[in-house]
Amino acid sequence: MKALIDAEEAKKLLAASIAGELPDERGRFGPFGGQYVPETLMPAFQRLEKGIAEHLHSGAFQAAYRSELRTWVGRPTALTHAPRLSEKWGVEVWIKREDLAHTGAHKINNAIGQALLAKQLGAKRIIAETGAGQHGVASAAACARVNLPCRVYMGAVDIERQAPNVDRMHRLGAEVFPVETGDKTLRAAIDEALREWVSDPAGIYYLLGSAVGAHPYPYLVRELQSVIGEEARAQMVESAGGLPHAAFACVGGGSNAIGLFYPLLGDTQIELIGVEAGGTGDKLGQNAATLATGTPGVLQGSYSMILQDTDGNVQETHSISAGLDYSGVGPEHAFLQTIGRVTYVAVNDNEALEALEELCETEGILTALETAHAYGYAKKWAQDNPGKRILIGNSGRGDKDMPTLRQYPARTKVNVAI
Amino acid sequence: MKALIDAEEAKKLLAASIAGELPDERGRFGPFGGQYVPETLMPAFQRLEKGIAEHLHSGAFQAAYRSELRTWVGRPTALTHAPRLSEKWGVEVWIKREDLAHTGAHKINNAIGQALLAKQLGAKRIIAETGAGQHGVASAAACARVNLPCRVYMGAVDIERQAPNVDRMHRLGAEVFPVETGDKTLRAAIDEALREWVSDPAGIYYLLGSAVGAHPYPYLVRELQSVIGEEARAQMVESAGGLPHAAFACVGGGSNAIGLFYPLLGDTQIELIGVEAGGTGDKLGQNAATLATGTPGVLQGSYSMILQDTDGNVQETHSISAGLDYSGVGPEHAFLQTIGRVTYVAVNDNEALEALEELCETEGILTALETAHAYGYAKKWAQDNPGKRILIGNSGRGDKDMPTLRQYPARTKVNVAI
Amino acid sequence: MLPYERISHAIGDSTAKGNTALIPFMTAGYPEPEAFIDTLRAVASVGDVVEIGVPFSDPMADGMTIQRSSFSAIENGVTLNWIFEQLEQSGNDIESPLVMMSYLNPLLAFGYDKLAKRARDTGVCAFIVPDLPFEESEEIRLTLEAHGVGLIQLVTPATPDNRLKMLSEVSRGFLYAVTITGITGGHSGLPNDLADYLDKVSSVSSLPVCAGFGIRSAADVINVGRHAAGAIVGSALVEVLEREEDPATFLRNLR
Amino acid sequence: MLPYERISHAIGDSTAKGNTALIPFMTAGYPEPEAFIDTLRAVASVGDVVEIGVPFSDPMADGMTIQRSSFSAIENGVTLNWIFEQLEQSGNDIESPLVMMSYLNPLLAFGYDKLAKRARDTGVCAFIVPDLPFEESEEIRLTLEAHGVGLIQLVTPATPDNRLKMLSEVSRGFLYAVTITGITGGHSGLPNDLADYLDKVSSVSSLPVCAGFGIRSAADVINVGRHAAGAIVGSALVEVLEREEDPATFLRNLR
Ligand SMILES: Cc1ncc(COP(=O)(O)O)c(C=O)c1O
Ligand SMILES: Cc1ncc(COP(=O)(O)O)c(C=O)c1O
Repeated sequence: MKALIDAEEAKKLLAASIAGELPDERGRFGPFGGQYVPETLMPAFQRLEKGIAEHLHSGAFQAAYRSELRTWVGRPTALTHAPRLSEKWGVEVWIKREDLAHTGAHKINNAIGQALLAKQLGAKRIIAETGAGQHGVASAAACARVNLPCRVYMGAVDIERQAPNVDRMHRLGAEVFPVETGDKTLRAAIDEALREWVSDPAGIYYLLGSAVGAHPYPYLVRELQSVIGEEARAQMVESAGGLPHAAFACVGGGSNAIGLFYPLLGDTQIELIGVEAGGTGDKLGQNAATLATGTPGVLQGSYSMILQDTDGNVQETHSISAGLDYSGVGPEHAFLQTIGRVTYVAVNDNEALEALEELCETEGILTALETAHAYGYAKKWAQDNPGKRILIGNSGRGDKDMPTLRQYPARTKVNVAI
Repeated sequence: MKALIDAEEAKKLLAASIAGELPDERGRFGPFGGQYVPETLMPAFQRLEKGIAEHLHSGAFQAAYRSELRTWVGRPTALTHAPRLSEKWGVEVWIKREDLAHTGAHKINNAIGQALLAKQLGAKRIIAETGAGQHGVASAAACARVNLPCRVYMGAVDIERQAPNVDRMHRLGAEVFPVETGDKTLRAAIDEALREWVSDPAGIYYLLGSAVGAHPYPYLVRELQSVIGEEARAQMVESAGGLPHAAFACVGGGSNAIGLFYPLLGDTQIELIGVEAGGTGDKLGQNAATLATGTPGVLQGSYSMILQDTDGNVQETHSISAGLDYSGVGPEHAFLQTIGRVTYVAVNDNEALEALEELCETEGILTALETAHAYGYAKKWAQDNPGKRILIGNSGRGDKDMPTLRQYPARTKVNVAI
Repeated sequence: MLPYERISHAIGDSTAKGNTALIPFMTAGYPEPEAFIDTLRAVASVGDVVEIGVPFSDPMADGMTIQRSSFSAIENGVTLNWIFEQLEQSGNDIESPLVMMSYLNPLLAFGYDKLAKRARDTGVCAFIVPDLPFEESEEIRLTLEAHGVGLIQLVTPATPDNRLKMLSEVSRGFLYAVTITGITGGHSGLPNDLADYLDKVSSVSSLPVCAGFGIRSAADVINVGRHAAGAIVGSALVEVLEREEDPATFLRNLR
Repeated sequence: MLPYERISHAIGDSTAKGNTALIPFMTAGYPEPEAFIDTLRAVASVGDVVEIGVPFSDPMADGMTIQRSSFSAIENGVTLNWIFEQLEQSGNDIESPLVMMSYLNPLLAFGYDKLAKRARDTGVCAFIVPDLPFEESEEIRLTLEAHGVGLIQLVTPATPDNRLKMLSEVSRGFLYAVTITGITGGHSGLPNDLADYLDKVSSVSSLPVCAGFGIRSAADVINVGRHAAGAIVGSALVEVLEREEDPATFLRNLR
């Protein structure tokens, strides 16, 4: 479990990664990943691994999955040129519009894929965890679509701050289970979902919402989210006339980021930048900047970077965005950081809020608070890289954030005398 | 202003309509339409007509408009097959997904088109009215995108029941002006917007949100919304293997319906059905079923069907859906009803609610309360037409309706023992 | 003399005496329906021509004051038919020619032919229809004129010259020169370039030109009177009625 | 004798006497850190082997009771290092072999080598790591075993037969047979097919088999004892500690 990798090793690992050889058969991305799960779940994990090997890349499954993406999710999502933002920032800004996907975020790509898989594997019901509620809504919708009952675990704190999504889950027929233990946010919700799973490993399919957890989830979620980067890459070539110099995505668990980055890994000239939640400050507990400030450890099934104290207890986090408010991160990101292919930085609450507002005002796109972090850093990057072309993964829309945003009155742009 | 038309005349008018000859140069669809506006606005209307003639179908404008539709709005929107709903209803159901358009409804097609036009015409600021808030949000977003200040007039009653959209308008930089006069819903908001326009006809562009009002609005909005039907027609042929036997759309002012129907008018074998808000009952004031139960008259600029008493005073309406809660309707619908090409029916509040829930549970799509009316009638139609293929215009998503829906608890579909 | 000719005559009589013709506007049956005819007599005792407002549910060209009076009158049961009935019952002895101001829809609902006859029979010499531009007016205009009842056209500062000329030719009774671009009931005073505008309108029109919108005081009437034949006083009078003050006194003080 | 062999010996001593070995579980330092060693002594006075729980922030395999005890202990400053310090200060005179139950991350943070040495020196003979399946265990297992400290494997009713066999061979001290598919602290009683399951596990394993999860009463212990060497009592004991009752009395009554 050493995390230090020399340059030679890093080069080899990057090549393996680009060649699609990672994770290895033990579920590892270099030193990161693995499968740290209770013995009770081992048969379920083995079933899942087998199911993935059998179905995920089969013609029939891919046909069904791609058809749902196209006809139900609404893919391909648009690639938007942002002329006014470009002018303000001095770089050429392109936006990959996952906010236009059904239910309002990239989460649906994964949810419908796993729901189809669950059906294939004969699951009787589905459980999911959710932070911002986007994965909960996506799971609820996907379960309705494939006709499986769905229960969503959600921290009590998140239920409060993402109320619109709670209502939507209910409407979509899901049961929302409030989690009152632990930090009452995403991490506690995952713990609780795992506990439920342990009680019926054969009947339940656990529809995990990010590229985290034990193998094969980080792999499965990456495969289902890579459609983002595949589309964006082709669209950039077609519409922008070439690949971007840099691509930005926010990183909570890391699913939208890996979805955008993975298909771009081989274009080694593209700078890839993951943006984490800097919260209110640098200290442990003030942010959710796992890669930027964390240390290696095992949390919820995989060896990755986590925010923990020296005793190995995982620490509570703070972010204005529920979807980034998580003490762990997907192991493939820890890997990509270690080998130096992706840079991870943090943007704080205020910078994210300002970015959200700037995008609203210049391009008429109300982005999610999670996503706003990516803009917050892209803006800084632009200052040092005038004239460059950049791609931003717009992971979701901000409608769900209204209860939070209401606390920060908008500065209206109506500035003519009326 | 006679509304009675004999069969021969109706045939001729339908042919003219299919040939794209309506409205005529006086802004008439047969007897309906026209331009009943205060003298103060006449120059503005003439400028608008001239602007439309010059730009709307010009290569440059169409290129800009189509590009925004594709890259910013996210068109084409998906066509979704609904297997579970199909099975329940006994017909083959296809859904045109305007809910996936940027800002969540078809309204954006019109808003961005008119915003581009306003920019072209040198407007200094934009005003708009809104009922459900969807047009307000769409206008706010479109104005941000083209960099024009925006003020949205919205009835106090609607501000209450569509709160999420009010917040979104604010975020997108628009000013929301609460209208406390009249019925405090959409009709009063239009009156108030017109009053504002009269005060500065040269500087203001009035971005009307439905296919209503004085000529050239019904024409302009139809042209901008026809993309719905054009796409749906091609997608049905490609994906469903043929045109539908019937197409359904909800009708408030009638913009999404005309957008879907207009490109299908010439396929005279397709039954076209517009669904109005039946509210809580048949009596004047209990519904917003203008075409189903109204009489001809002049309201807010055009001669069409309206809900009025025998003295010509326009009556308040009731609908659970703010976007259908309007006493008037676009003149082209009055026309299509009169010549018998489109049938207009009403679906009541409860039926709409049930339809919304059924769609959620079977297909994982949370539709707008407005849209739910179309499903409510399609379901009835299906009973008498087993085995047929139908197309439903899914005009928008239901996120905005959460405050209303919260009053009607969802029957959760989780029905396995857990 | 055709009914609508009575209007220009009455205005002419006033201007011949060196006065500015005064055309008060009152919402019918406001604030109390019972007082309608008494109020009308009081107003007509000063006004050279009286404009009677027919309440409508969507008064889109009116400001708060007239909106309020309109909604209130509707609630109190004031309808076009009721107004005619009241006029009929009054004995038709009011000297000043009457003009009805109504949005189109109540007239449409009433029926143009019946409208023209009842108007002619009750001393209503012309109509002002704020949401009916000339282009849409043919049917009602011809029907009214067949009974000698006129349709008064409005012009505004935004009206282009050729259109101004056209409208002045087709108007009946007088030509209504709206002083501002805006709705009724404005409080921001008359515009600075009012004189030029009214002079231009007057020079084009062979009919007397009466100015309206925003005229609230004797000073306004004097101001307008230098460049137009008459002054129309609407919201200011409705406010007087609302406060249950004496309309005749108010109007006399405007002279 | 290697430390982990002390465990099977202690269990063997008990079963040799016709008893069911009793393995109580207690969260370290709960409810009062000061009372840790005293509680441990009391528990060890009855238990043949004692399982000490290391508190962790994310006890994903545990029910409410152990979660609560774990969060509380963390708040009160209980850490792995503190536990070792307390054991060192106690004089290492507790006879019953100790087992530590910990999620992986605190062990990882502590360092495997240091962990193995401190464990060996404080009478901790083996570890139970609920989120560490055998496949991921090589590094820690080898390091612990180099110091004679064992890693106890768990099997569950869902474990396939070939895997059960594999795990029984690599476990040290005893084989932990989880009675249910579920988390700790269940109240729904032991499953009906428990006997068959435990018989199967026992028949496969050359190590003593101890059953845990959901064992709350003397009847449960008797029930389990017919088909396994020992019974692990966790949540029920933690509840006793929580209520500040005497753990030794509670445990004696289970015999
Ligand atoms: C819109 C949006 N973006 C990003 C995230 C973060 O998740 P991830 O890092 O897995 O993409 C979330 C999580 O809920 C989200 O809703
Ligand atoms: C989703 C949706 N559908 C339909 C309507 C009704 O408008 P129209 O009849 O113009 O399509 C609205 C109006 O706000 C709406 O928001």
